[in-house]
This record gives sequence, structure tokens and C-alpha cells, in this order.
Amino acid sequence: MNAKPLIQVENLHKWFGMLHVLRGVSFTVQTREVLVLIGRSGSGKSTMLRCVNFLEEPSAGTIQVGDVVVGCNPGVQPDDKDILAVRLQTGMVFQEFNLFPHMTVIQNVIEGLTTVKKMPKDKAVAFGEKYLAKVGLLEKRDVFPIRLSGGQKQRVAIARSLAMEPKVMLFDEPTSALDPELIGEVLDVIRELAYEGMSMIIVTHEMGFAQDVGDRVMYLENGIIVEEGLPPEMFKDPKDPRTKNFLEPIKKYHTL
Amino acid sequence: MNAKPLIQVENLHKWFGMLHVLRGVSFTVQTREVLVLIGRSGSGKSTMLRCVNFLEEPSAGTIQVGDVVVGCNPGVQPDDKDILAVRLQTGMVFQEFNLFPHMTVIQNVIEGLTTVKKMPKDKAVAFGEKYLAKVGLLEKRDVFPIRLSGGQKQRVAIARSLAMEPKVMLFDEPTSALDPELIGEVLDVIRELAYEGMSMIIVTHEMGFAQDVGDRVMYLENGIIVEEGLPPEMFKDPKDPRTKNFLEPIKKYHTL
Amino acid sequence: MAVEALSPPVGQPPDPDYQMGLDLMAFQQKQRRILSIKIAVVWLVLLGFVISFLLFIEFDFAYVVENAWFIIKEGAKWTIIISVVSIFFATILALLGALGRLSKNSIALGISGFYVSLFRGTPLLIQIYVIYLGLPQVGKSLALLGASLGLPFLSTVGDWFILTPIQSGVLALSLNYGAYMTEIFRAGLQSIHHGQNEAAVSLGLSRWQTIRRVILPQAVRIIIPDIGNQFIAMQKDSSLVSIMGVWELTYMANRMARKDIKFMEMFLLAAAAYWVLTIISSWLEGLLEKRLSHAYER
Amino acid sequence: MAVEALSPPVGQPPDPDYQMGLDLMAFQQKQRRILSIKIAVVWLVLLGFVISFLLFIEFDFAYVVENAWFIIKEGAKWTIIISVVSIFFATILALLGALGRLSKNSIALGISGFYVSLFRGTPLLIQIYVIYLGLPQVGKSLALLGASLGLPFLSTVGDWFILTPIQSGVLALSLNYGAYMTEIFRAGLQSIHHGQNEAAVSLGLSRWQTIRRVILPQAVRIIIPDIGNQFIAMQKDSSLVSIMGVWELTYMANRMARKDIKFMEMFLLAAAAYWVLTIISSWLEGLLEKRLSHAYER
Amino acid sequence: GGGAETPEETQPPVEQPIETQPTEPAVAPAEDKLAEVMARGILIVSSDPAYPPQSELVPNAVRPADTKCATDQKTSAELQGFDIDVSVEIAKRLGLEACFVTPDWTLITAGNWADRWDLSVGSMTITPERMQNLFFSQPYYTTPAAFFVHTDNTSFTQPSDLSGKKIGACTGCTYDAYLSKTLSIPGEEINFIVDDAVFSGYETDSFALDDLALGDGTRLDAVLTAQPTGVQAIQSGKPLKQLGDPVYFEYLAAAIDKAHSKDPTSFVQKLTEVIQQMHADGTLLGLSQKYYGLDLTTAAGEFDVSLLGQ
Ligand SMILES: Nc1ncnc2c1ncn2[C@@H]1O[C@H](COP(=O)(O)OP(=O)(O)OP(=O)(O)O)[C@@H](O)[C@H]1O
Ligand SMILES: Nc1ncnc2c1ncn2[C@@H]1O[C@H](COP(=O)(O)OP(=O)(O)OP(=O)(O)O)[C@@H](O)[C@H]1O
Ligand SMILES: [Mg+2]
Ligand SMILES: [Mg+2]
Repeated sequence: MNAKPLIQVENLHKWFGMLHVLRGVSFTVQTREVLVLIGRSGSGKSTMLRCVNFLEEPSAGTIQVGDVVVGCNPGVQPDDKDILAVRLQTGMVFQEFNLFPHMTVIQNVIEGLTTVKKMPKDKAVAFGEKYLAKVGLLEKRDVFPIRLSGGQKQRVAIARSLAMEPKVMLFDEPTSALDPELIGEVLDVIRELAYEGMSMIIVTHEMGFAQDVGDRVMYLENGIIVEEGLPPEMFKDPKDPRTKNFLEPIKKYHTL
Repeated sequence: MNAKPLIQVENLHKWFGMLHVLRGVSFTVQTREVLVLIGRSGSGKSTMLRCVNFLEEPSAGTIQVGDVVVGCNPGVQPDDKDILAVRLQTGMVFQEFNLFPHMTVIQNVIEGLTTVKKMPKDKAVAFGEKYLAKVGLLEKRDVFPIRLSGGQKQRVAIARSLAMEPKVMLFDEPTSALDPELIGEVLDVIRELAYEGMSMIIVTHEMGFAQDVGDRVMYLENGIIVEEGLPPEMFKDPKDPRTKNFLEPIKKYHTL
Repeated sequence: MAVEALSPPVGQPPDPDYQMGLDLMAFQQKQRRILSIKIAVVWLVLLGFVISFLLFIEFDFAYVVENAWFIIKEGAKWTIIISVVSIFFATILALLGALGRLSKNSIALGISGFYVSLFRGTPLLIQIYVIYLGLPQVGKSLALLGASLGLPFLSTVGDWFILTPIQSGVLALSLNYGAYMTEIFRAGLQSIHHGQNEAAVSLGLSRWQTIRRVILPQAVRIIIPDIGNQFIAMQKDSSLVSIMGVWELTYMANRMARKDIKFMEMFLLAAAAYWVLTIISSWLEGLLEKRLSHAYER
Repeated sequence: MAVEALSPPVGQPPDPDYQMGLDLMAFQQKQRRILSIKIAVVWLVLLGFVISFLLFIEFDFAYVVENAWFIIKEGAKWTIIISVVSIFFATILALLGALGRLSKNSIALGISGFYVSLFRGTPLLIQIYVIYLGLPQVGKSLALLGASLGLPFLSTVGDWFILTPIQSGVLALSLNYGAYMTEIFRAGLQSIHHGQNEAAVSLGLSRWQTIRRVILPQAVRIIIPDIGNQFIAMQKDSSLVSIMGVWELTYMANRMARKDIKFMEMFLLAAAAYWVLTIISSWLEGLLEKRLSHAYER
Repeated sequence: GGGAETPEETQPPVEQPIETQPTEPAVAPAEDKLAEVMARGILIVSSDPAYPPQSELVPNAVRPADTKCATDQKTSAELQGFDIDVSVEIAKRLGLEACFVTPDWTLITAGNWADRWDLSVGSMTITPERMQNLFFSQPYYTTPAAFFVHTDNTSFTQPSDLSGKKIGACTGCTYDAYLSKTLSIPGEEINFIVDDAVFSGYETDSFALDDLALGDGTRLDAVLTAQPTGVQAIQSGKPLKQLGDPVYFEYLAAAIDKAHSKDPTSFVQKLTEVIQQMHADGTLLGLSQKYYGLDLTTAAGEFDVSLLGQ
């Protein structure tokens, strides 16, 4: 058996009205593990990720992140304190970056530190600069987001999450909104995090990258985990016909 | 020498204020030829395509489409009749589909026929149905666009352009807004058009597809055509260091 | 929630957790119902405050009951007629104004810009005065001019400048609201994604065809709520025509109030009548909005 | 066009076609200048029409010139003071109202909904009457109640209900415009992309911290033009406080007009003064908007 | 108009020392309106300068430096007119300074002044409806109500010719009530001689006169208004003329809110005394001659205020 997992999700259900988006999903993420999530549009990948840090309230199921365990049942509102504890241990990166446009890069990065962690401003700035340097954007410190390229924006968003020193990072298609030639710089940053041992869940359509950094791949369809395994095996030789069906046309057009 | 080209662009310049986006571009497209345009974001690909059908007014240069020749000079407004003649010979497909949301699929497809070509309604509908069938969406005839998936929307947009029976089709990143598993259906439609001998200019980041259907590839950087050639050669072994620079990271992450 | 969503989608295996979804829905519906009830209670409490306010000021309910029907029947009729006719013309003016503001023609730009600036920049009350009292003077001068120049038709033209109170009110309200709505319509037209324009133009549609066939039909949906809001505001502003003696709601209430020295009673009756008109208008606007969103529902 | 854009970007070879760009820019500037001039001519022609209208009605220019300063000095002062103070309070009310409308709390929802419906649904004029005439009666009843219950502080509270004309006017304008602006602010807050909310919440910010630190600062930029529009409209509506005897612009013009039977002259003078106020306000709003868009300029 | 009679008392008005004792000793001084006003030292009068020549504003007026009036009150230097002079005279005889507030007509007639001002000297007609909310003093003058028609008109020779015609007047005022035959004025028998008038109401009389001036029958056939108002319009050049004799007289008096928080009884009595004095010593007649060129006061002086039964 493994050590106690960093994340343990059990029997997670999510309904939007009568739409059953997650149909009893269970999975774990170990410390230092990188889990890659693939699947069709609408299969529930984002919803799953968002349930882990309670951006969506799960309809049913148990979610454990670090030492916090939150049980969700229909009609019971999870405790605000527990939700905050979970969020402080998870960093989330979105497809559309979601930088705060009215704040400079450094203000974006220290916002969580000063407002949530009540860190003194100067200490927060030192912290923020460390993580800006890590994503290679220290020189953009005092620039407003509108002056950044897409790739730079996403790297600042990553720094903003890292500055909160979470135990696990969640990436929801971090490169889908980027021009192809800008994708590389963002993937490089994520790759480095993986090498340093950060635990992560990554939703992505970049199959080459997934194969490269993923410790484990999970294929989601219709709110159910259809197949999971080691990346090279999954991509070369998927077992389930549904997984095959999904990967075939992508391989056809994406391989030069 | 070739026969008279279908499209001949000579010394095309485009300025936005003091931003020199196209710096004297010249190229031709022969009848039945498929020209693929690649390049970084902001290099001027869309602007070039849009100058061909006068969605942007060229700052200087000559544009010939079919029998219509339009010379553009600073401070001279091209003739509205000429512009219309060019547009009737070109079909344009956009990244964001741009279907008319208040019209059903068939209404979208016959709009140009009835309003511009003054075709009687019943004849236009027959025409429209033919092209809807061609893109495999006849059964969505009376549906509003909001009920279509992204791939279906783009196929309707293609049918809408085809219904006008243009001599050349212009595609501006037709699959960039699509989820990966929906890209295939749109590329299949475009591929079929190519096999049938439709002349086309395609801006795309799908390098596999470009290599597959392109008769010729052009690499644009900073408003200048840096390199052009046959697809397999360009992708395997680009001559210009700038082209190499662009293609390398894409190949790295996109190859499974 | 549409009925179709309540049964599992066809062609898929039945969901074993179907009951969980039903339970959740029932729970959410209950939550929503409880919230509605709580809100209704808050409204009732606040209405109670309003009524105790009336008791505090020794409101003469009997007097109001006695006179309400007469005032509302006659007054609301004119309020509604004037508002409806004016919003109709204001919409047309605003449409023309917005097209002018968005055109590249210097004359259209100049006229629409001047119109908006002038009629938004000056008070409606003064516009009514000028139209009612000033225009006839212009007509008279025209007639005099016609007489001295031997052009008798100028005298006929001059007569056209003498408008009835209703005509004056409708003209002023239309011009004034048309100016405000011009800016609203302009924003509405501009909010249509430019891709729509490009797609239409690529098909060969002319600028005017594009506006008529593609932009306007989409803009209508966006500006309907704004027209609704303006209509509601106009119902109240239409009370300004009372200065010319049109027997609309405010005039009726005011006249009764002055005669019998029952100001609070009549004002609050009028306020209640306007409130009801507003609520009805909002509801009608909602219906219209819903009908127009047909194409935008999945 | 900023100066930096006029020289070729550093680190790139100089553009051999640089002159072409300059020529194009010059040409476009000329085009723009010609358009501006043409529009100015159209405005002048239209102003000419307005002036010939004045000539037709035998407008007494000398009289206007003689009395303009007195009326504008005294009148515009009050118009501006009342509008500025009222828009300030209206903005605060609207902010609270919008937060209430967007909250999940039934009491906040109920109160804000009732407030908006009541004050948008009834005419401002009647609101002014009720606040000026009706509130003191409530105060008196409270004082009586206090006397009979042996609670003397109720009598002090009762006195607070007796408002001066200016206080009544500001209160009524703030409440009325606050109700309209609540809906505007709500739309403004909702127009902030939900991703902003999600990013803030993911960082651990509470709902209130998110609103204060992330949503509001962005919404302000969006609603500034709306506040500006409301302020312009309010300048004109503030004339209603004249019924309580505040000597603002409309009041001054009206009383002078009656004194010397010069209605057209005085109304058009007032209209011109309002027009100028409007133009100044628009210009100030534009400046403010520009300042706030700092973070949004490349 | 009212016959011009020489007042019997030709002596110039003597400044009377003020009786500081309230006339009604049963009421404690703190509860008495008159005592409050006397203690305050200023008399707050409401008068809307919308009705020349009764009340109008003074352009570019300079506020006296030594005034006791509050900043949101107007001094007698900033207003002028018959009502203003009467107010100042009343205040003077009480040993007070007159200060003015200018709410509109509706707010004055509605009553419930919330102690914002002490009395209205605004040419208010005594009517039974108004007496619900207000006390009236001895009337200080009377106004004849007369019909006016366009000068081009030749078909009307007397007011009764106007039956069934389009007649304009202010909305909800006594002229409106006269035309709808509901008018009653204490101490006067009203003779309704116009039947089935097509009434056209206006915010103020002057707009009605403006409309009539557009032409005979263009918008109106006639206007019923106060005779001085009509005469003033004629003097300003409007093509109008009076039709026949005045149809009735209105008694115009100072009004006091019944709902004052202090007992106004002695205040009303005092006012009546002061105005009777002003009638008696010819002050009012002098003012009437000054502003109207005729005597509008004698009938008012003879009015028996006890008939009001207030
Ligand atoms: N807030 C919501 N309300 C209603 N339905 C929702 C909501 N969010 C998501 N859905 C629905 O849930 C399903 C799963 O959505 P989700 O965003 O998780 O898919 P995804 O796998 O992330 O797709 P993509 O690759 O497009 O991001 C979809 O059918 C979607 O329409
Ligand atoms: N209407 C415009 N006004 C000003 N600048 C513009 C305009 N349209 C494009 N540009 C600028 O022109 C340059 C070229 O833009 P263009 O859209 O042609 O690039 P592209 O190669 O199509 O890029 P992408 O891959 O992102 O679509 C960019 O720097 C862009 O900012
Ligand atoms: Mg997703
Ligand atoms: Mg492009």
C-alpha cells in the first residue's frame, strides 16, 4: 500500500439540475504524483477539478485534501472553514488565466498573501518576487496584465498560485487559450514543477506533454473514469474501445 | 509558365497607424491549388487573408481575383463594385464561425443567395440543401446555431460559403476554436473540398493537416514571406532559421 | 426546468442514481420556495411599514376609495395612450439616430450628434414649453411672412405649428426619449460581435443589407429591456404634459387634490397607480423578451 | 498616436517603407480633419436654425443678456450642489442595493427588491411631496406616541423627520436615482467575468473580500459612464426641488419669466445653461474614465 | 372693480407696542404660537414670487448685512410686491423682522407646515376646503374674477355668452371650481352664469392667457382669471380684453396652519387685529393704490371674520 494519499476523492457525484455530470468518481493523488486527466469536451473534467477545491459544490461524495476531509451530502452545505482549508492547500490555474486586470503583476501575485494570509506587504513582495523569478518574469513585476502575452499571463497566474505555497496544483487546460508558439513556455514551467516534485492534477489536450510529465493518465467519459494507467501504455495501446475512439482522430491529425 | 493565376497579389502593404503589418507581400494561387499559410501570432496571416477579400482595405498593392483587378494606393478608395465582384468570387470561413444566431441553419445558408444574388426562395433552399448535405448536416436544417456543436457550426459556415459558389475559399484558422476531438470532422470536410479541386488559402496551426492537403506552404513573419515550398520539405527541413525557430517547439510538443 | 430534462436522455442506459438527482432537485426546489416565501414576508413587512406610515399621517382612505376609479379610469387612459404613442415614435427616432451616429456620412453624423446633445442636454419640461408655446409663434411669423410675400400657402404651413396639447406632449416626449435611446441603441448595435458584420459582408451583403438583415434583428433582442425601462420612465415623465391640461393621471390627481385639499391622498393614489402600471409594463416586457429569445435557447 | 509609435521600433532594421506609413498617417489625419470640419459646419447650420427660430418668436436677446448672470449665478449654484450631493448618496445606495440584489440572503433580497420596485415605480415628484409633507406628520405622530408612552426621546426622533427643502430634495433624488442605479450597478457587477470571482475564491478570498478587492474595482470602470449619464439626467430632475422653494436654475428662470412675462427668453436661457452643464459634465466624466482606464491600456 | 373709497382714518400708522401677554392666559407660554414667534424675533412668511404684482423676485438684490433671517430664508430686500409689503407691515407692527420662504402653492394650501413657517401671506382665497387645514385672518384685500377674450372677438358681449365655449383657467383653483359650479366662498353668494364650459386646465393662469393670445378660438375662447392678472397681461402687449364685469369677488387673507405644534389661536387673533388696524389706518388702501391703481381693500375690511366660525 501507498502512504496516505494527498488527495482522496470517493464516490463523487455532481448534478446540474437533472444533468448527471459526475457519476460516482473515485481516485487518489499521492504526494509528488502528477495525474493527467483527458476526455472529450463536456465529459466532466473541469467539473471534477473544480469539485476538488469546491469551486463547484459536490452533490455527494467525500473529498480529502491533506488533513481535511469534507463529506458532501445532498442538502448539506459544507463548512466554510473546511472549504477555506482545502483552498489554501490547492492552487488552481485556469484556461483563461483570470489575472486581475486592475492590478500589476506583483500585486496579482501577493493578493492572496496579504488579503488571505495577512502577510505584511514587504514580506509578501519578497515572496512574490521569488515565484515571479521562478516563472522567469521578474522583469515584468510592475506591468499590468494587458501588456503581457498569453504565455506570460499564464506564467504569472502560475506564480500567483505558487506564492500561496499549496500542497497540490490543479491545472485546467492551461494552454488551450494560447497560440501554438506560446504553448511551450508554459508547458516548460509546469514540467519543471513536476521535476521538483509538486503534486498536480492536469487537464490537458497536449498529448505529447501528457505522456512526458504524467505519472498516471485518467480518461473520463460521461462523468465516469473509463480507463486509467501509465501514459505510454494508454496512448500507444488503450484498452477500452471508448478511449481508443477518442485518441484515434487526435493521433491522426496531431502527428507530423 | 503557369496559366493565368486565380489569385495574384502583388506588393501588398498594410499599415495600422504606424504599424507596418504587411510589408510588400506578393504571391499567387493557381486554380485548384491549396495554399497553406503558417506563422506566429501577429505575423499578419489574418490581415493578409482579409485583404484578399477587402475585409481590410489594403494600404497599397494590387489584388487580382479571377478577372477583377483592384489596384490600391494610399488615399484612393477602391470601387464598391469591384469589391463586391471580388467577394462574390471568394468564400471566407472564420475561426469563430460567425453563423447568424437569429437564423436557422438553412436560413444562414441561403441568406447570401436570396439577399445578394436575389435568387427565388425555393431555388435557394434547394441550393442550400445540396451544400448542407455535402457537409453532412442536412438533418440540422431547421435548427438554430446555438444547438449545434462547434464542429457542426463550422461545417454550416463552410456550407454557407460554398452555397455562393465562389472560385476560391479562404480559411482563417477554421479549427482553432474547436475542442480537439471535433477538429477532425471539419478538417475532413476541407480535405474533401481539396480533393474535388477547390482552390483555397488556409491559415492553420494543424501542421499534420497542412502537410496532408497543402500543395504549397508559406511561412510569414513580421509581414514578410520568409519561406515557401512543398509541405513535406518545409516541415521536415526548413531552410530559413526563422522558420526552423517557429516549427521546432511545435514539433516537440505536438508529436506523440 | 423543462419537462424533457426530467426523464433520462434516450439512447443511454438508465442512470442507476436517477433517484439521487430527483432528490437533489426536490431539495433545491424546496430551498427556492423557502427563499421566495421569506422574500414575500419581507415585502409584506415593508408594505406594513408603508401602511402604518399612512395611518401615521391620518390618511383619508374613504376619500381615496370614493374617487379612485374616476381618477384612474380617465387618468391612466391618457397616461397609457401618450406613453405608448411616444415610445413608438421615440424608438423610430432612436433607430435613425443610432444609424446616423454609426454612419460615416458627415451630415448624418452632424445631425444625429446635434440632436442627441440638444435634447439630452435640456430639460424635458422646457422642451414641452417651447413646443407648445414657441412653435405657434413661429407659425404666426410664417403666416405674416407669407402675407407680406404674397405666398398664402405659408399661412397654411403656419397653422401646422399650432399643436394640440397631446400632439405637443407626444412630440416632446418622442424627441427627448429618442435622444436618450439613440445612445442606448448605438451601444446595442455596437455590442453585436463584429464577426457578424464580417460574415455578412464576406457573403456580399451591402452595408445597409447587413444592418437590416443581420445586425438589427440581433440588436432588437438586446435593446428590448432598455426600451422597456425607458417606457417605464416615460410613463412617469408623461405627467409633465399635465401642465398643458391633458387629463392624465397626475393632472387628475392634482386637480382633485387642490379642489378638496387632499394632497397626500391623491398623490399616493397616483403613485400607487403608477406603480401598478410599472409592474404591468415590466411583466409585458419580460414576456416579449422571452418570445424574442427563442433562437437563443438550447 | 503616441510619439513612440512614430519612430521605428528599436532592435529592428529600419523600415524602408517608413515614408509610406507617414504619408498614410498624414492622409488619414487630413480625412479626419475634413470630417470634423464638415460636422462642425452641420452643427453651425443647425444652430443657425435654432437662432432663426428665436428670431421668429421675437426673442428679446437684450433682456436675456441683462438677466443671465443673476439667474445662472444663483440658480446653477444650487443645481450643482444638489446634484453633486445627491449623486454621491445615490451611488452609495445603489452600491448597497446592487449587493443586496446579488446576495443570497432573503432579507437583503427582499429589501433591495422592494426598494427598487417602489422608487422606480413611482414618480420623483410624488416622492418629493411625500418626503417633504408626509415625513413631518410621521414625526409628529411619533412625538405624540412618545408623550403618551412617557418616552421623551421619541419626540427628539420625531424632530429628525422635519427636513429642510434641500435635505428633502437630496433625500428624494438620492432614493430615486439610487433605485435606478441599483439595476445599473447590478448589471455592472455581473458583467465582470466570473473567472475573476473564481480566481479570487481559489486563492482563498472570502465572498466579501472578493467583491471588495477584485469585483468592485473592475466594476467601477464599467459603471462610471453610467453614473455620468445619471448625473446629467439628475441635473435636470433636480429642478423638481424648486417646488419646495429652492432657488435653483429652473426656479430662477421661471420666476423671472413670470415677473417680466418673458417665458420663452427665460426657458431658453435655462435650457442653454443646462446644456452647458451637461457638456461640462460629459467632459469631466470622460476625463475620469480615461484616468481609470490606466491599467487597461497597452 | 371695487369702489375706491377714502379710508376714514387718515392718520399715518402708529407703531404699536407689542402686547407680550398672550391673549389666552389658559395656554402656557411655551405652548403658544404667538409667544414663540415673539420670542424668536422674526416672522417667517411663505410667499411664492411667481405671482406679480403680489410677489416677485428682485433681480440682483443685496441681502442686508444685519438681517436675522436664516441663510435658507429670503429677506424683504430680495422680494417685492403687494403681499411682501403687507407681510413686512404685519411684522413691523408685531415688532419683528419678516423673513420669507418660497414653497410652491400646493405645499402651502396642503397645510401641515411642520412649523417650517408661521403664516402665508400669499393672496389666498378663503374657501371651505382650505379651512379644513388652515385658519384665516381678516382678509386684507379682494380680487375680482373676470373673463378675458381675444381682441379679435366680436361675438361675445357678456360672460353668459361663454356657455359651452372652451375656457381656460388654472387647474384646481377657484376659477376651475367656478366653471364646474362647485365654488363656494364664505360670506358671498356665487352666481354661476356660464353653463357647460369646456374646461381647459393649466398649471398657471399665464399659460392660459398665452394660449388665448394665439388667436380667437385657436386654442381657447376665453380665460377666467384674476382681473389684475388679466390687466397686467394686456399691459404687457397681449391682444386681450376683459369681457363684461367681474363675475365674483374672492376674499384674500393670511393663512395659518391649524397643525402648528404650538396653539395658534392667539396668533390668529393677533393677526386679525393687526390687519383690521391696517385697514383702519389706510395702510392697505395705500398699498392697493400703489400696486393696482384702485381700491381692492374696502370690502375686505368690512368682511366679518367671525362668519368663518373657526
Ligand atoms: N454551471 C453549470 N450549469 C449547468 N451545466 C453545467 C455547468 N457547468 C458545466 N455544465 C455541464 O456539465 C458538463 C461537463 O462540463 P465540464 O466543463 O466539466 O466538461 P469538460 O470535460 O471540462 O469539457 P471541456 O473540455 O469543454 O472543458 C457539460 O455538459 C456542461 O454543459
Ligand atoms: N484593426 C486593427 N487595428 C490595429 N492593429 C491591428 C488590427 N488588426 C490587426 N492588427 C495588428 O496587426 C498585427 C497582425 O495581426 P493579424 O491578426 O493579421 O495576425 P495573425 O498572424 O492572424 O495572428 P493570429 O495567429 O493571432 O491570428 C498584429 O500586431 C495585430 O495587433
Ligand atoms: Mg473544461
Ligand atoms: Mg489571425
